[in-house]
Amino acid sequence: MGVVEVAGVGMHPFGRHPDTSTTDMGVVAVRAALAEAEVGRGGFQAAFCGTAYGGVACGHKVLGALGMTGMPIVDVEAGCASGGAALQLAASAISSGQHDCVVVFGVEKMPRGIIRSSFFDPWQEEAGLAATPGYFALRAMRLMHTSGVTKDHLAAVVVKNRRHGAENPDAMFRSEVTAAEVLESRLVCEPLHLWMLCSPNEGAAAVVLRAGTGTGVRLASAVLRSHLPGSVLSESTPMSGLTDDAVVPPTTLAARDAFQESGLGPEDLDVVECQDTDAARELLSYEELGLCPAGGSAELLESGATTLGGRLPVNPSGGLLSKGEPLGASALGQVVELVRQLRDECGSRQVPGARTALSHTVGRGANAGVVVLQR
Amino acid sequence: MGVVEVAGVGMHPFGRHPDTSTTDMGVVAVRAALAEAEVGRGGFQAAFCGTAYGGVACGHKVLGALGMTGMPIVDVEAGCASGGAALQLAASAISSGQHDCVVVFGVEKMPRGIIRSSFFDPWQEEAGLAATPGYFALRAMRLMHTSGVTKDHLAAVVVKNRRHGAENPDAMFRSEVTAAEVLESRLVCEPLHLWMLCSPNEGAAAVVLRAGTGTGVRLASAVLRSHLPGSVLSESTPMSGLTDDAVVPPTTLAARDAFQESGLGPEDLDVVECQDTDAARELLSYEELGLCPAGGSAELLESGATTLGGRLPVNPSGGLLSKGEPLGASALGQVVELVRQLRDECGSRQVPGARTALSHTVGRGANAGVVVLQR
Amino acid sequence: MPVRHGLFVEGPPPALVCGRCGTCAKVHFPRALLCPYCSADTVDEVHVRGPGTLWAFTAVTAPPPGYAGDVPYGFGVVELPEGVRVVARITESDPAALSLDESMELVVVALHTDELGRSVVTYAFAPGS
Amino acid sequence: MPVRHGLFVEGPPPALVCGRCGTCAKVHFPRALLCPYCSADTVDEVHVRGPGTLWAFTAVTAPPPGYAGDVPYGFGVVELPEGVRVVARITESDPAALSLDESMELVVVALHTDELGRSVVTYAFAPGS
Ligand SMILES: [Zn+2]
Ligand SMILES: [Zn+2]
Repeated sequence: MGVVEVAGVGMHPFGRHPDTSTTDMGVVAVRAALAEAEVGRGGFQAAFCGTAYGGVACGHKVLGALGMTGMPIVDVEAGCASGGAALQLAASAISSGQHDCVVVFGVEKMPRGIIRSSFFDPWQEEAGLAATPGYFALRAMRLMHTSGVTKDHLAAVVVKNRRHGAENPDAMFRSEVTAAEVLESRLVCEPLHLWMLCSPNEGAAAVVLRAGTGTGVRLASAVLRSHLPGSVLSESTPMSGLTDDAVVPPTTLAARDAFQESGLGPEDLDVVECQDTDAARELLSYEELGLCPAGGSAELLESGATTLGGRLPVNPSGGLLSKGEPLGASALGQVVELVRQLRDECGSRQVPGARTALSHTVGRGANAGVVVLQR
Repeated sequence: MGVVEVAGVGMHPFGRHPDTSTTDMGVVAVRAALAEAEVGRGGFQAAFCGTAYGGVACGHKVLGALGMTGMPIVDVEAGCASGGAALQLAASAISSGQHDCVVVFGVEKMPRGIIRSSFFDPWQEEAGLAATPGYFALRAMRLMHTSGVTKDHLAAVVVKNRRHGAENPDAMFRSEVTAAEVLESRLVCEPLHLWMLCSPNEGAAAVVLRAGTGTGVRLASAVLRSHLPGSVLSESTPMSGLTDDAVVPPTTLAARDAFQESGLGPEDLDVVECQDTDAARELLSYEELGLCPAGGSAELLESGATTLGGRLPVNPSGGLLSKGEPLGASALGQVVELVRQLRDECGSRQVPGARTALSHTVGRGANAGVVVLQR
Repeated sequence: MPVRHGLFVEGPPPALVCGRCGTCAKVHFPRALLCPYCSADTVDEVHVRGPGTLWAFTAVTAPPPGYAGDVPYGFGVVELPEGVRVVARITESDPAALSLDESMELVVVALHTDELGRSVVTYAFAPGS
Repeated sequence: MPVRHGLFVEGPPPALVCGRCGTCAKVHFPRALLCPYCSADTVDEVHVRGPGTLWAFTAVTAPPPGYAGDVPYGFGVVELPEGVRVVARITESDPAALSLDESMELVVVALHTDELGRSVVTYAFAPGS
């Protein structure tokens, strides 16, 4: 399989942009990525657009506004992992020799507040079982039970990511917070307080991939996996599961594949961006990705390893807790951050000497996407 | 590139199924296709689901209900060509050697009546410019001007396809109609009467692809292309275009690529399923696909060539005019029909001795998908 | 009236309408046509009555989309002896009054009154006696 | 008030606010930041007044989604001397009263009255004198 390199990245800042259309945000991100890659009209042979709420022909509108159509343009949806799915398809098209250069982007304008997903059936909504933060809370509670995680650890994740995000001009929240402030924010679903949950918002991110020589930033692996049945608290949100705690979660499936494909392991990583839809989800991701042993997430956090300056900074961008979550754009937002980290472009939030990076998203479906990048 | 063969196909009939969920329709189609292919759990390595209105995690729900998850599952949207896009991605994954077997399916439950698409901006709706059948009518009028098509020709397309559809148990409309009845149906937008327009509806279709030996039905090519700018009546529905009638339409781009990839030409085809969203769209497809010279569609229709029993039957399934159009499922519905034609399984609507077939969809975006199948 | 037919029987005693696979013997809820674990179509209907034990719990403090009942309400997962864990409303809406592994009884509770004046009910679990 | 700001000027005489690319010289409508034909960001605003010629026409007989005005109404494409074809409402709602290539004048027409009592207007073309 051929080498795939990241030729350029671009972002439209994540936040609330009532006067900017989905198309306009996409244009900003794609144009910036193409400029970095020095790729113009006719310079790429396919485009993939990740979006969940972008509507019919979302990707076409962006490329139409740019005056760059004609190639296949496909919109892909895989929940929080939509951008990861798009990246995987693009990388395959290049590594297989089908294309030389592919543009991947994600765009989203999320509805405000709790997302009314088409995911749930009407009876689930009527019975109060479409309570998205409730599921997050149940997962958090199980993690507290199995891994010694406390509410103080949950607050500490928020403090860490908001501190990181304060240094990121593309983040929505750019102020630091204290643990006390986090724990004083409104209780949404015990143990989760409002500031422990990311905000759905708006934004765009773009990545240009091309067949490469291995110089620059290389896409070592991009894997998408869905869940195996059996886990009652899976992101697939079943109404029942088995009394079986050994069901391998999709994040672990994807990470195993990505490590195998790239010939790397958790010990090789210098920097990670992972799914922090809520503070507990970040800690669970540590365990599911193999950044620590099962049950070891609280200890890893406490060690300071995952804070900027530590051994393996996680979410140096500030994570979704600082950036907010524009569903179709969030996975590519992580990739943009990591490419910039690997290029040593991140200034005050730079992970010094970072050479190997991993991004992780997981969400409705359930889908998990893992991307490994190397310089 | 490796040979890709169609290992199995399955359908949930197109129509109105108020008591059947999107997931349940998908299960019926996928289960039938897997059974034909003799593929069980663990027997395929990826799945692609084409849908426009299926909502978050549409494909996952189908495979979850089947107890078959774990592999990457990606929902793709490319308007009327969604199924074609899914098929193209699956075929690439196989021909490149990435996977041995991939399941592709399309599912849809369309809203009733004229589709309120997220495609148009609010001001276009408010100004009456989101008039989908109006655009079809303008295209029809131009075709009447350039190709000598009359309203009698438009009625004759409906008569032909409804006659074909009367023999198809998976079609929604299974009665023949007369030209007089078509022309007496309500005028929607001159020259288009109600019966000249397909009905948005519900259904599912599935195809199992695998790396093959070339025996059985072979997927010779699956191409997706988007439009080039300039044509004011392009399916990309711009508000303006150039005074330039030489802009190559996406259908022609996709057909040229598909013919080149398969080493075949229009003269090699035995049977075609093409986009007949309205009666004029079928005739325009004849010209854009190269089934006749530019301006020759009325003559080709009049010759009887495209009727069952003719030299090159078009839409032996009855087309969208008989089957209705469940957006994400319609392209794969064509492929299911053509595979059955190539296997000589179509009984009273069989094209005798058919060995080479082409399917074509085009729609919002604009996207055009062309698939070439051979036995 | 039940929030959906085929989810539970009202009793007394109430029971959850589950599926048990004739091939792999695993139990799932709500009952499906095909086994979500092994794809077999040999699913039998089994009525699961409990009691179970509380496996995870919280309280929902703001009404989620499409929900017209009261808040806060308890929300959790109960493990049943048939080898199945079920997502359910919990009658106790104060998490501090609940504890992991405590015994839970299946009950039927009112959600809201629909536009025709009918009480819409659903399954839930209550801390046991 | 206009159905959208920046689409047209009301005049008299009215004009369509188009973009003309400084790089490839092609004209587009509505005006965009980037040229939809060559991607250049050198787009100048040009006001296109017509008259034009009728290139395609029909009438819409049932209200499309989001439309609150009267039916039937004329709907078509008008070709303008600047090399641009524009989708527009046509003031004549009987296609039999129109013919291809006839001269068309740009006009501003009322669509409906909004919730604040304001008349919402848009651009349209009328058969010429
Ligand atoms: Zn089973
Ligand atoms: Zn230009």
